[in-house]
Amino acid sequence: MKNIKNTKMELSQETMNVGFIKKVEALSGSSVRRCFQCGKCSAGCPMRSFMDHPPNRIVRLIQLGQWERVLAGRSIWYCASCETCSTRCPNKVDLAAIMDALRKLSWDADGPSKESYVQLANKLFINNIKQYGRQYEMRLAAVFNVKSGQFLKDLMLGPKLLSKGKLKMFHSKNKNLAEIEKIFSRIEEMRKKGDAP
Amino acid sequence: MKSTGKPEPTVTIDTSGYAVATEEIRSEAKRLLLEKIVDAVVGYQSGRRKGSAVPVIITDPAQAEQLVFSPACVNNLSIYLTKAKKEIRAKGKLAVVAKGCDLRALAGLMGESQFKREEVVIIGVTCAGVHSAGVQPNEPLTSATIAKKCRECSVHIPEGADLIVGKLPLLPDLTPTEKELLEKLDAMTPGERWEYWKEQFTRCIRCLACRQVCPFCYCEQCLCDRGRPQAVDTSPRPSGNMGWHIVRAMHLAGRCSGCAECERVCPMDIPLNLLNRKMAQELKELYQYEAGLTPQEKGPLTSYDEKDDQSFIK
Amino acid sequence: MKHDFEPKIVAFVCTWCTYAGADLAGTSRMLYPSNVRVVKFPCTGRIDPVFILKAFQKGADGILVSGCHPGDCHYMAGNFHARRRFAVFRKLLEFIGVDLNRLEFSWVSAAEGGKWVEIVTELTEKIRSMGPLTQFTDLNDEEQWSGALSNPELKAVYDQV
Amino acid sequence: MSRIGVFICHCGENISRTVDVEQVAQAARQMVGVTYACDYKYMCSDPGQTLLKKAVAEHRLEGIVVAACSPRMHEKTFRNAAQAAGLNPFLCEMANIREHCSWVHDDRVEATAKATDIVHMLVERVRKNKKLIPITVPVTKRALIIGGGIAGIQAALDIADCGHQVVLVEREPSIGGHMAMLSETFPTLDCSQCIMTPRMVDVVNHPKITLHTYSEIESVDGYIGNFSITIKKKARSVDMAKCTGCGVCMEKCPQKKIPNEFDKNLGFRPAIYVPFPQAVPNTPVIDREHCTKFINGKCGVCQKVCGPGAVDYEQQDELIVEQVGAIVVATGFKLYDITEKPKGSAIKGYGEFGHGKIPDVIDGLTFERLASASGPTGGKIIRPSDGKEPKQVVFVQCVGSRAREKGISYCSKVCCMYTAKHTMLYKHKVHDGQAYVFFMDARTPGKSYDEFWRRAIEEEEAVYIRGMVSRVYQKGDKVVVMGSDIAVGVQVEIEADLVVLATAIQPRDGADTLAQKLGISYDKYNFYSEAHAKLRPVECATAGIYLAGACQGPKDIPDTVSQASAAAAKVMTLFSKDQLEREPIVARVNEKFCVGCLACKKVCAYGAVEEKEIRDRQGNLIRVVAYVNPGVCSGCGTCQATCPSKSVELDGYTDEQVMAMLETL
Amino acid sequence: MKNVLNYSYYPGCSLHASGKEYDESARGLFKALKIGLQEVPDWFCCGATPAHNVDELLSLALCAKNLELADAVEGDLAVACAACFSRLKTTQHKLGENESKRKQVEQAIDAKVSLEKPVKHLLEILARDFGLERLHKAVSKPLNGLKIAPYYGCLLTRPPDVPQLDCTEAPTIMEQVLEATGAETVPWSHRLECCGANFTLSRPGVVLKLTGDILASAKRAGADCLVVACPLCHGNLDIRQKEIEEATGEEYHMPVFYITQLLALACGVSPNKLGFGSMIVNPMPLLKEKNLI
Repeated sequence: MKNIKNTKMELSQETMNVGFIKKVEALSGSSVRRCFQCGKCSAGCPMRSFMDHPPNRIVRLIQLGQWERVLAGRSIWYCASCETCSTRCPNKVDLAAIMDALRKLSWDADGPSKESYVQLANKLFINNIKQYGRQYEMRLAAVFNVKSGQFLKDLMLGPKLLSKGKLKMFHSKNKNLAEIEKIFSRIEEMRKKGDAP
Repeated sequence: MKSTGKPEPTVTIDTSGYAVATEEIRSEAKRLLLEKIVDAVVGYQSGRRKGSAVPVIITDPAQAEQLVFSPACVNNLSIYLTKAKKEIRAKGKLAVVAKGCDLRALAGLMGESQFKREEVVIIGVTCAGVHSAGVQPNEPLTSATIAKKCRECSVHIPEGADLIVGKLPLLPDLTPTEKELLEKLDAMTPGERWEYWKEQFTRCIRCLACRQVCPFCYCEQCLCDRGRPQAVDTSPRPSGNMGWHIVRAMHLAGRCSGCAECERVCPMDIPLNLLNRKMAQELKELYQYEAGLTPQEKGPLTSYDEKDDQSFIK
Repeated sequence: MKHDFEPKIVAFVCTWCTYAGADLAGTSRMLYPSNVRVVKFPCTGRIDPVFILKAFQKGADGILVSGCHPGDCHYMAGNFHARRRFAVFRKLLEFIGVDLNRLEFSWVSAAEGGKWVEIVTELTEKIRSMGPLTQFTDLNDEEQWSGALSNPELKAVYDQV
Repeated sequence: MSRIGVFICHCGENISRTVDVEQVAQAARQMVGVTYACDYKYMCSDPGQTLLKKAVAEHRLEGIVVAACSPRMHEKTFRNAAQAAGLNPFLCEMANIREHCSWVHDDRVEATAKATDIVHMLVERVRKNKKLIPITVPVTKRALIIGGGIAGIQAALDIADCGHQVVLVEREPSIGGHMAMLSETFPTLDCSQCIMTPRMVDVVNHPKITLHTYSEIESVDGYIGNFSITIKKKARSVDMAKCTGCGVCMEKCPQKKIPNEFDKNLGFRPAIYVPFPQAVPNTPVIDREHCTKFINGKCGVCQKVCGPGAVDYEQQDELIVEQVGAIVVATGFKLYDITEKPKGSAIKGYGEFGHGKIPDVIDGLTFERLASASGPTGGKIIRPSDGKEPKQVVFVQCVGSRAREKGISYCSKVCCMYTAKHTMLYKHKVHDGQAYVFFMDARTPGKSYDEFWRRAIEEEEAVYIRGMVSRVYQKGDKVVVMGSDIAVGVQVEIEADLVVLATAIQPRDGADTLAQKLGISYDKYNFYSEAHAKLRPVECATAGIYLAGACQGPKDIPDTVSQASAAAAKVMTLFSKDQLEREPIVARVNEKFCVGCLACKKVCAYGAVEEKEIRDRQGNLIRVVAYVNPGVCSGCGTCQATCPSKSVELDGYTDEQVMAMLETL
Repeated sequence: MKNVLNYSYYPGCSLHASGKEYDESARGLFKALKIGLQEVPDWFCCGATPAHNVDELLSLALCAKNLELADAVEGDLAVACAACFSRLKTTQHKLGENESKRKQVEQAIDAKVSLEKPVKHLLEILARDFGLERLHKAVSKPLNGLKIAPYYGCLLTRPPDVPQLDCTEAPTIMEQVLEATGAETVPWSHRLECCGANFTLSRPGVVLKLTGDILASAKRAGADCLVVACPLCHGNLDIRQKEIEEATGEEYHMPVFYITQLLALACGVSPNKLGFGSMIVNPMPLLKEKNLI
């Protein structure tokens, strides 16, 4: 992906993707146009220093329909969903929800994001639910390390936690796991039919 | 006086242009009177003593031949144009002979509504200098006989006159004695300066010749003559003298054109022009103002700028 | 009296700002030395340098001139004119040989009771430490020139003039 | 004056706690001129005042010093009491021994000594006090309004409705000003002409209003209550009395291709014309500069077709004189012109916006005419170059404004709002168009203003881009706008069909000349200066002259109308009395001694000093002296301090009074 | 004696693993206070942050499913984990106000969405339903002398109209509950800052920075220990404390308690049953110093 962060924006009705704006607004249930760029979201964001675009700029880029710039950045993957921005926004722009929407859009597009660790973790987490019904941290961590190629990550933490009884080596599936599987499949079905975003 | 203490070698100043000036003044005065452009001409004529010159007002074209210009033409004739000299103004439209320094006074007086430019024809004279006070009128003009003000003159050519007569010779470099004295005084402590001025003013006999000769002291009634209330003690005693000279200097600040007539006429040789020069220097420094260089609507003390220095105000 | 020397201080003030500021110091019960005598004017623009001269001659040891801050003049520009007038006058006094520490200028607004107290207190203390001003009052007693110059250098200057 | 009474107040204990009031009274009795002195617990109380009045009568007092609180507190009280006792109130003075003494000192001996000194100073002062009589000035109850825009119209109608005569002078052939040019107004989007034209008709129909259009102020004499105004009525070439406004002349005029200034040159008008159809008065003028008859004498069609015979080629400019008591200046504004650098101005100009040479770069007022239903396009938004409907319109705010080096340092105040309005009007008319706005801040302080601006963005989908435009240039039939979005931090480029510049608001040309005629002050931009930014915002420092509208500073319509009504209220206050009464603390010239140097005139901020000619019995001019108009003088005394001979004196603060006080030191 | 109050109980995944001491102490405390807790059978993972991060519909469906399961058990739904609490409340909130989303969810879970059952965090039950006064009376071993920094984190209070547990920006519910036991709470700056939450897996560096700031703030305020009500916060502050110390060079040794651990201790539950041994930062020295064990 070309780094488009600093390139010139050529604005026109063609280059401003209004559909993208509408999609974000529908998914998040929050207005984007209401934002007047006061910067309060960025001021309080605990993750600001890890982001390339500060949260307010994310909204600004959506306002201008610049979907590529938004999704190309790593900011959306560094949002911790702490809700500080949404809580304090003077215009009730629900930026946390907008971030969810953006991640969903990126996920669907098999995102141009560079932040694959976060995406990987999320995928594994959801897979766990699908496979077992509940979360098993040991498995999550182990698979994550294998998949992300960080075999030695948190190497010292595991045995300690195990000894404290905090990680279970073995786990069982929910008895009613089938119901979860159905939920997954129904959602998939709905999406295929276009009934759900 | 020279700061080094070494006496200045005497230099003679070329005054050949003065004769040219005299001729040109005569013919111009004659023309102005003949053509009835003016009703009277204020100029100089020879005095009784050889080489001396005194002011004269002529109304007849025939009198034009009396007019002269020489190093003895020390008087500042602008004084005849102030409203205080009603009898002269009453003669009608005037022409006046003016050296550069006199022209500065004329410009100041115009700014103070004493006359309008169109009411007066100014015959400007290029001037290499005039005699110092006390010099015999027929003596040649030299570095020894020249007036102090002329040593530091910056207006040899009276720019802005209706006609400029005479011819400026090559001028020798002369020591700016007043400037050097000012520097010396400025370097003293306030106490020392007070002693200096106290001794000077104490000599004052309050003859008020300085006031009489000053083109800007044209008030109908001087503040310092007033009895109710008495601003300044009118008797010639040290206290009143000090008051008079302070008030005089303050009233001339921003107006005085530096003709130094006050100092010339002082029978007690009080260096009055030092005060005037000092004030002019301060006004130039504070407000970039120099009196009389061009006629100005407002003087430095009748105008202001919002950004004026106020570092002295708490 | 608490001190050996209590200076006489005259304050020429405008009625709209400094006089009101001094009133505020009063209503706020701030304390300051009692040496100052206030002469009220409508505006600093009305204050004539002659008054300062007169006050010195009448025995004032220190003088304060105070009015509205620039831009706050009740009469729009009176203080601007005063500012120039006194900028020049103090230069003249300095040249004549008056110690300018004895002549103070300030802007004190109607809201600056504290500043008034500060300025009056500081000026009083300063003048107190300087001692009485006798230059002008001594002249009152002098009748004529003694003919002698105390300082040889002064004499040299004098002779040359 | 030698019979002075001194009354020392205890103020409860406020004074007597620190000041030995009896001792002060005792000392006062020894003072020269003091006939009577006493102390009392509350001088300001009824018994206190009674005591004062009785003492005046009993001791035949000729002057009073009340030593009590600050004169700012009770001077009026005691002067009233003195008056009631038969004394001239100005012979009563207060010695402030509370705020300036008892409250600020704690040493009783020192405080008592100081209080005695203060009383002594005031006794000496009162000895020199003179009786002063309040000044009265007759008032002509007739107002002049300069400028027939919404400000002038509002002020005129308010004053006239109050029953006073009004003279309204307008420079253009019709009243209406800028508001008549506008399409719709923020924040309600009501049609400007719909609300303006009825007001214009009200003016022309009002029995109390005399309307002079196509007229200018020639000269102004006099002072508050008594102005004499010379008005130049420019030759209209049409007799207003005969003209019926039928319009045949305009139809028949063969010269029809004159750019119409009212339509910002987007349309054309004939040489005989009214600026716009709803003009008031509806009488045409002949533009002599473009009229063939006046150029080479070879036409005269209008005169031939005019039924009533109203066309008069011989008409001359006419000078008329009106007497008025008050003036409202409402000369309005002009828009900053980017076409060229104004001569002698520090403005560096906007070459980067094409200096007005790109046809599709227009100013806000031109856009108003395009959007106006009665405008040259009938309200259709088109671009001037080819008449096509623009699909991308870029608005640029702060052109000239807030640019201290390139333009003008102030904010023009209305551009944010009208640009928001423009984006909405555009969206309403061009549904598939997109408006972009480059801006630095949105300044929307006003009722329903911010909401309006947000609506433009949130509902009308205008794209606001925070950041300024660096340059615009023509590229084919597009205008490329190079800007920046500082929130994103990248450059923005838009290929626009039309660019609208929100150019700064400036005072009208000639505002300075008019100010000089009126004797009012103006700032470095030529906006007229109010007497006090907060407390006297509609008054000029020159008494009797008031300000309304954008001539005082950029203003929107609601503010303009408010200020116009406020100015009208000030005029009506002045007209509420037959005589204007003023405190007699004013300067007076001693004509005997005045030599007419006019330094006093130079320093007077109020223009109260005039030149006065003194003539002998034959009428010969003897000399010119200064004269202080007591109706105008505000009593600051700067003139007296400036006068070298003290030939001008401020009553109530004479040198004699001040010197007397200093003598007590 | 009959229980005064009865609740259905949704512990959430963590309480069965890394946060097991939270579960143990909560059960112990409720038992001591005679409040009934009946675990919802066969509950599923709520989806936590990862689910809503990338698939809101899935997230909502999972929670709706859990709410449906909870309906089978009597009593308001008690939730211990702040994340589960937040997800369940968010689901109720969103589905309550957004008709189309509700329909999608109903289609996904093939059942009607039930939004009636109140979802309550344990804190809410203790402070409101049970009451501070009763809690105070139930204290047998006051926590006098213990200076606590109560840490709310993100999800207990945010966003404003969802959890409605307490004031969003200045909550006091933890302080109130803790002070009922005689403990002292310190005012401190980072009560509501984010700990980095689920980045603990993918980007632990982020977590170290954020939790480092939190620990520093608590230390500055003079706290002896932190108290949390969320297993994720606990994990980041307790489990990673050693790493934080290594990364920042600051020594903290600050035990991080679940709020139920301390409340149970105060209410006389045996320390052995409160999982103090499972904590990575050993709390024993502190508890001994304060004479609490």
